[in-house]
Amino acid sequence: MKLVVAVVRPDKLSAVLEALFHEEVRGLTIGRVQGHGGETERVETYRGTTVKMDLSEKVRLEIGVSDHFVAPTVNAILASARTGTVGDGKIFVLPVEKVYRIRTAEEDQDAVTPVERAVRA
Amino acid sequence: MKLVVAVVRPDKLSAVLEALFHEEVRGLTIGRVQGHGGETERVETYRGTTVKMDLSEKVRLEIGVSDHFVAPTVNAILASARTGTVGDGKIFVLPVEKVYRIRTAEEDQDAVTPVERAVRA
Amino acid sequence: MKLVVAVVRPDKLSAVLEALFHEEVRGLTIGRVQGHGGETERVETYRGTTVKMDLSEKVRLEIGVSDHFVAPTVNAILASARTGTVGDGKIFVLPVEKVYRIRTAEEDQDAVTPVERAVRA
Amino acid sequence: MTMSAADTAWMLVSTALVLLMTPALGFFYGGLVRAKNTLNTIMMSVAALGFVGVAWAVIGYSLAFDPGWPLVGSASRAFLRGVGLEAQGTIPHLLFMAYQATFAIITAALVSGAIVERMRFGPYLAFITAWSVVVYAPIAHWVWGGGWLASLGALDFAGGTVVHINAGAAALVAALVLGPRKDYGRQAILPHSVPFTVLGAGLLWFGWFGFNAGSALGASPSAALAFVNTLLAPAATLVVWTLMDLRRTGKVTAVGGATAIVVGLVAITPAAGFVGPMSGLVLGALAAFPSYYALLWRARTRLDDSLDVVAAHGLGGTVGALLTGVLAQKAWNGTADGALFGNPKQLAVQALAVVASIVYSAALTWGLMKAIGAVTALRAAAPDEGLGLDVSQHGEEAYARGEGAILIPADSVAGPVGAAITPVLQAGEGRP
Amino acid sequence: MTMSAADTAWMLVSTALVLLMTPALGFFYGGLVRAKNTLNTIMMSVAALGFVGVAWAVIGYSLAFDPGWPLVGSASRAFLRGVGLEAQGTIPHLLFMAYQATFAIITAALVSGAIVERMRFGPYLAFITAWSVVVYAPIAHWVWGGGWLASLGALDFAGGTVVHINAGAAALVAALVLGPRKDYGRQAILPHSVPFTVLGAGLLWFGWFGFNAGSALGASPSAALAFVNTLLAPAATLVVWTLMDLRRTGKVTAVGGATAIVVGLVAITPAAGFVGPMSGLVLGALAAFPSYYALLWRARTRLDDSLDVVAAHGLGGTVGALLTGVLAQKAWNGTADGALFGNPKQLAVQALAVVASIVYSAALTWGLMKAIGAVTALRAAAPDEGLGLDVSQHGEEAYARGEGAILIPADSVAGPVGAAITPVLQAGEGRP
Amino acid sequence: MTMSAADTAWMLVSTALVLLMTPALGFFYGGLVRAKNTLNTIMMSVAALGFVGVAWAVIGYSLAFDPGWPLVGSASRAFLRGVGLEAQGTIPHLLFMAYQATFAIITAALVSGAIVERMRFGPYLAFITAWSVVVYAPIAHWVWGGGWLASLGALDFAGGTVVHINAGAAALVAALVLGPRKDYGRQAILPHSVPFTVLGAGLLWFGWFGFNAGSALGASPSAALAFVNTLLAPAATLVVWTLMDLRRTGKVTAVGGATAIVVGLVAITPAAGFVGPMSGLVLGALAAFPSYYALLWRARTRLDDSLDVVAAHGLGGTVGALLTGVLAQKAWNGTADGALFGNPKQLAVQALAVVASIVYSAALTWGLMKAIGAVTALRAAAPDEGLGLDVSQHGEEAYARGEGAILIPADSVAGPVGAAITPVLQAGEGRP
Ligand SMILES: Nc1ncnc2c1ncn2[C@@H]1O[C@H](COP(=O)(O)OP(=O)(O)O)[C@@H](O)[C@H]1O
Ligand SMILES: Nc1ncnc2c1ncn2[C@@H]1O[C@H](COP(=O)(O)OP(=O)(O)O)[C@@H](O)[C@H]1O
Ligand SMILES: Nc1ncnc2c1ncn2[C@@H]1O[C@H](COP(=O)(O)OP(=O)(O)O)[C@@H](O)[C@H]1O
Repeated sequence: MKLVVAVVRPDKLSAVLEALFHEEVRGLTIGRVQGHGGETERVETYRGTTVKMDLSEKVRLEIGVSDHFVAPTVNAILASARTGTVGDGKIFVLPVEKVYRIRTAEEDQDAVTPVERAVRA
Repeated sequence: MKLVVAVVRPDKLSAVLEALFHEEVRGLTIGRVQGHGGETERVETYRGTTVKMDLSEKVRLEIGVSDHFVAPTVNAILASARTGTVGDGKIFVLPVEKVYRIRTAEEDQDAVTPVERAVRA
Repeated sequence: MKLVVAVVRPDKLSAVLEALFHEEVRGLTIGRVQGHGGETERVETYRGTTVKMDLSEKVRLEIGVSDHFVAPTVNAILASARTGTVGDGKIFVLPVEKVYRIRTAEEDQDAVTPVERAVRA
Repeated sequence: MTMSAADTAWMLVSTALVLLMTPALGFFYGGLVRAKNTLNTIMMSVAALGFVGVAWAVIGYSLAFDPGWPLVGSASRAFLRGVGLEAQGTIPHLLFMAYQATFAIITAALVSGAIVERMRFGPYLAFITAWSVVVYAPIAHWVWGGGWLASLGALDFAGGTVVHINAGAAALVAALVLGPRKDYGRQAILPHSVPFTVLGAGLLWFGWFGFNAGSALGASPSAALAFVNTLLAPAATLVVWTLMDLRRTGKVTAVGGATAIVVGLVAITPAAGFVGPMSGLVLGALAAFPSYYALLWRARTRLDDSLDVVAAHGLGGTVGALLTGVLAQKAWNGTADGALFGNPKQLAVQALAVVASIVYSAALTWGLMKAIGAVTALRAAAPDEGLGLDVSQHGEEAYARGEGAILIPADSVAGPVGAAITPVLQAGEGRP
Repeated sequence: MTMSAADTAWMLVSTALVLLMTPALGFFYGGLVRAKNTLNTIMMSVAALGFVGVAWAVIGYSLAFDPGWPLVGSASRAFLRGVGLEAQGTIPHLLFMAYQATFAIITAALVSGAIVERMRFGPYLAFITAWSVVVYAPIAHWVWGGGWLASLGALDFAGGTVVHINAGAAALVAALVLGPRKDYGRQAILPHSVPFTVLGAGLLWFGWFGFNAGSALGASPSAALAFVNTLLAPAATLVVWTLMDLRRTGKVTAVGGATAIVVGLVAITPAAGFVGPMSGLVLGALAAFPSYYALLWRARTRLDDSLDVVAAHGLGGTVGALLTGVLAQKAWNGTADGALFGNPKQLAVQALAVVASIVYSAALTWGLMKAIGAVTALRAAAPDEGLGLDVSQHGEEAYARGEGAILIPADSVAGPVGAAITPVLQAGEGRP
Repeated sequence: MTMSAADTAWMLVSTALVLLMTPALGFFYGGLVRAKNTLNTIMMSVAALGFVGVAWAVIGYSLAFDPGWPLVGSASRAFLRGVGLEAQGTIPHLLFMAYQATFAIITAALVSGAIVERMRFGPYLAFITAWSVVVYAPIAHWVWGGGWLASLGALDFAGGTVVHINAGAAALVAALVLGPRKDYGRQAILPHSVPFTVLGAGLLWFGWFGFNAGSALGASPSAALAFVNTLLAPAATLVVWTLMDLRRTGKVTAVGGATAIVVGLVAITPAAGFVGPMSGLVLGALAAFPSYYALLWRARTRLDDSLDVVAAHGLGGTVGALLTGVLAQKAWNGTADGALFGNPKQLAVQALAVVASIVYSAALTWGLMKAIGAVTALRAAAPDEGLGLDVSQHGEEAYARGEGAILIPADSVAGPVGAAITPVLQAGEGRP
């Protein structure tokens, strides 16, 4: 099991989600973050106060996947999140020791296999 | 040392926190995230624009624990966050190489041991 | 490759960023989180409802670094985020298996090396 | 009487001011709920502007203000038959009708505070529309339309009984019939935007000058008196409330301040044109106490009158109505003295008006809720309540961010018009 | 005529009310865009208060209200020459000028709804300033300044053609010339703060009483009639819209409710003082249908009239202008009957006024946009559009949090004043 | 003079408008601070409605408007003794008192802009209450209550010296005594909600029509003149400010726009009924310059006049007061000419009024702050300041989300009432 953590542009999120769903990635968690990298900084002015904004809005995806799913997941993100200009983001692949599905207490592999439509509430 | 990362329903957060505090878990960090899993999607309409909302509000917990604390922590979450309907969330256990407490620069084990009430500011 | 995850006080963020930039850490991602530790809780009252607020605002930094960069990164955070009173936060160092730069699909070491100013859009 | 342009000017303004109070109430209430129920709560007020407004023109006004019988008017002015530009008092009759419409609207909207975060929107619309006709209009008739309370000499300058006690009683019953929110008492339910609540309170105060001083129905000294009391009474309530907060917890809450303003305004409403300014100040100060403690007490019960309509409006209105019977002064109002000025009978009449309004309002509200509940479910299903009524009842979020929102492509534009216009539109797409 | 203090009082209030509509519109619009374009959208309205306001005093008023010729006034009242405190009708001439100024301001601001989230701010300022002079002022002259439409007997009580149809036509053209937002139709673009939109709608309704009832230019029964219609028509639109929402999706949207209010207000605008209250109610109800379906249809096209100025104002105004020609009733207005009351010619005149306004407004707006576009880019660069116009055009964020914001230290205070005062300031720094 | 219903109508409205300015100011200020201090900042304005309102009725009005002596009124009208419904000018005396009350309230609230994000709330309440009595009331007496500046012929139509210069001087001193925020100059402190600031500016402009045109105390041509100037001057300031922004940074800030509106309004306040409309336009345009540069300069100093009360109100008011002495025109005001129209002495009188107000206000504010500071700490403790004053002073968050909020169970309802009612409530809990 691995945890794929990706930081992408907010306006690429829809494309990334679509690409992931296409690859049968069915579970993921996202959060709004701000990133600093090679992006040009912005200057803002509020009355007499001038500030440099070093951080840009990004979205962070966290996707728990079985080992053989890592490559398709990473590739889907690489393909769909790229614009080619600085600031496209990064992907980190982290090792995972254990995964649980809270609803069923299933572990590992089973925990990330999508549920059957039939059992849904 | 392990990092337990759990994604749970926002309305279960209070219950989870209580369960964790009961297990003597004293330090944790949470963040608001949005998740995609087997949940039914919502449709929203804004004037002529109709959209499908694929993401549901979740809360992400991040808890650094010593190895022998992993099981109680996971079990506390499993027990308190479950509703039994799709969307209850996942728990990931990640290996950690090093932990520091910023206030004291203590490392590892010491870094996650709760402070004495006496020393507090 | 390692992922350094740090939880710090929001009002220390500027100092931390400065310290990191000083250490030539050029890429990082931050998110707003809420933490529970040894901090004193706050009581709030809304009409007849009185609540205990167990969580304090924190900022979470996530910094992907090459192995030899771990120590300077951690030290920079330790030095700049400390106030000495309870609630300063924690640092976790996680192992990373793989890193990709989305823009170029570069991997690992290369993926976290800052870009040349020249290629920027 | 002949028409007065000056009175007309003031009543045009007053009517607009009272109309503004309903969206203002939407914000006052909307700030106090959780983010996921913001729009539902605001729309509960806004919808009254439509549904109650139309019902008033169709039948409510006639039931309230046609002479009719002591208990209710008649249908003879339904659809505004015979309501034209002729003078009613010193202003056009239609304008008088519109002014009264804004009272019916806000009274219905007030009730919504007791049932937020859980009632289905369709039944709610049915409820307030019917309520404005069968509960509000008759009580308005009793007091202002020449009904039995008017004959008894009950004093209600701008709606202590008709508006606030009435709304409070209905709120109590509606909350009991509907039952508490599923999280109520189990989880902390916090106001998601206190600034909206304060904004609402500010706009309410502003609008309330139309409500109270407009109730003089002209730009008269009586209007000025009502105006001044509407300034001084809530100021006094705010001061007392603040000091009580400071004493109890050491912290002056903004939600409390906004609430104090409303309580002071509610309390002075029946008295506004009947008591002198120093009495108004005292009345406002006194009104703080019962509501302050009622709010604290209510939160410990299982009565989920979610936004405290009973404590603020029901109780505030009652205190105001009774103190009107104590502090009224013929020297100021030319009409009647209160108990303090030698006329204890007035207090008894006031008490009767309070009781009658409560009983009638509570009974009919109960009947209405039960009747609608017999036809369709009043409450949102539990998962819908959990998800929030904004999404489940309105298909919207108050503060959408668009992340993860996937556009559902509409079928391509059908028909000859669509076909004809599409190329034009696409041609225009290029940069200038 | 002689001056009337009562009429002056009402017109002072009305002017203030209409002025408030422009920031209100800023919030109505601002809530509908994404957070990153909030300030830009609000400032598009607010800037009109400055630029159009000044242009109106300098030349617009003269072009619109000086007798001049049938097509346009003259420059003889430029810089308000000869506009003083003498009576114009029953109010001071200057006050009349100010009242009309607020109309020019909001009409220009209305157009902005079609071009949000992509137009550069500098060219926008140039556009609305020029537009108010070359488009708005002449059309106002035609209808209200003694121009050719006035001579033909076209009825426009408060600006159905002059304000709403005019703004709608200009919006259509401006959106076509500018082209759609780059994400339009590709990504979901959701309102970031529906409460702001509802707040805007509430304040717009409030202000609209000044707009419509103020157009009687005095505290007269005609003002009362216009007022009542301004209450009843949008109430009816809101009811019908709500029921259509319920029928179509089962969900009553708040954005829809806010839109319905505006559509009802727009539609009653030309008719307000000309039709009876029941006609007003019917007019409001009917006006819901075309706009409701036009909104649905528009979103499927490539026409990025982003905030639906055409559907709400263009179409709503057209429906109102035509129905004025149907429902006008001499018995109520003392001026003219509509088709339903035996005068079909009125409908033809109304149609002519509609068409003329559309053609003139569309043509000149096209010319203006092209002219400005020839000098400088109208649109923000694509990356700026992506970043959001708040940061790129205004150098600000609507909701800044300050995280990661690094203060740029200004050069130390130069010069003798700075040197002299700095020690004083530093001395004061200690705790009290 | 006899009572006039039309004047009464206008003054009722004006008083309501000025009252609205205080919550509006709360939003203007509240948007400019960090989220964690939102409620504290808003409540600083709202509290003035209570505390200063009551103090005004109790003693302030008497000190300001009782004839008394040249330097101050007397206590003979304390507790509104003898202030009734008799005519004062052409309106009821009580209404005049209420109108003036709203001025006292907002002036005190204005000062708060200099001391936000750090002052304890209790001492703040004491400060503004006392300040309104010992600083505001006497200066109001000098200029409007028949005091020494009135005798000298100082012109201040609606409060350039009494309100704005006075508030600016007090703000300067209060900021110096209190010292800067601990983060000031070290960290970026950004406005958390610019839309609230713009909303505040919009509502302020709206209310300011009551402030300036109401100061004519009747629906007269003089009110119309003041009204028109209140429209044109800020429009001109906004245009000039926008162009300066464009020239300096290429970006037109919304915070700047909102500030420009306030500066223009402040500057025209003393002049509103004394200068012609074109002079008003010029005055507004000129007023942009000093305040624009003062804002830039102030931010580089250690003077933490956090929301720039000095630059906007102090300086804007000074410019307005002096230009009144230049541009006043007897042909428009029937009272006095300014320097430009042959009466240079007027400018000298204006300068004297400015200096006297500054000196008196600064001195007494210093004394008051020091006196309160001697009794209790003026500033919040450093950790409280870090946590934010909303939580530390008010025990609330502006935008609570409820995550991690744990309900503190109140003791079960005590006493027979609780015991009796609880079963009923629980019975009602079932679904309908
Ligand atoms: N070392 C890192 N650790 C964590 N996040 C990073 C790191 N480097 C970049 N990021 C994230 O990726 C985003 C884009 O990075 P950047 O280096 O500017 O772009 P690119 O990868 O195109 O060169 C940043 O805004 C930040 O959120
Ligand atoms: N593979 C995954 N990686 C990361 N987060 C996941 C993953 N699968 C599910 N989640 C998170 O868990 C939530 C619930 O998951 P879901 O599969 O719908 O429920 P259940 O576990 O009850 O079957 C999702 O909304 C998402 O936030
Ligand atoms: N075991 C943990 N896992 C994750 N986050 C933690 C943990 N312990 C503390 N934190 C984070 O660090 C913050 C400060 O921790 P705390 O223990 O109060 O301070 P200190 O480290 O100064 O003793 C908390 O608010 C929380 O966000």
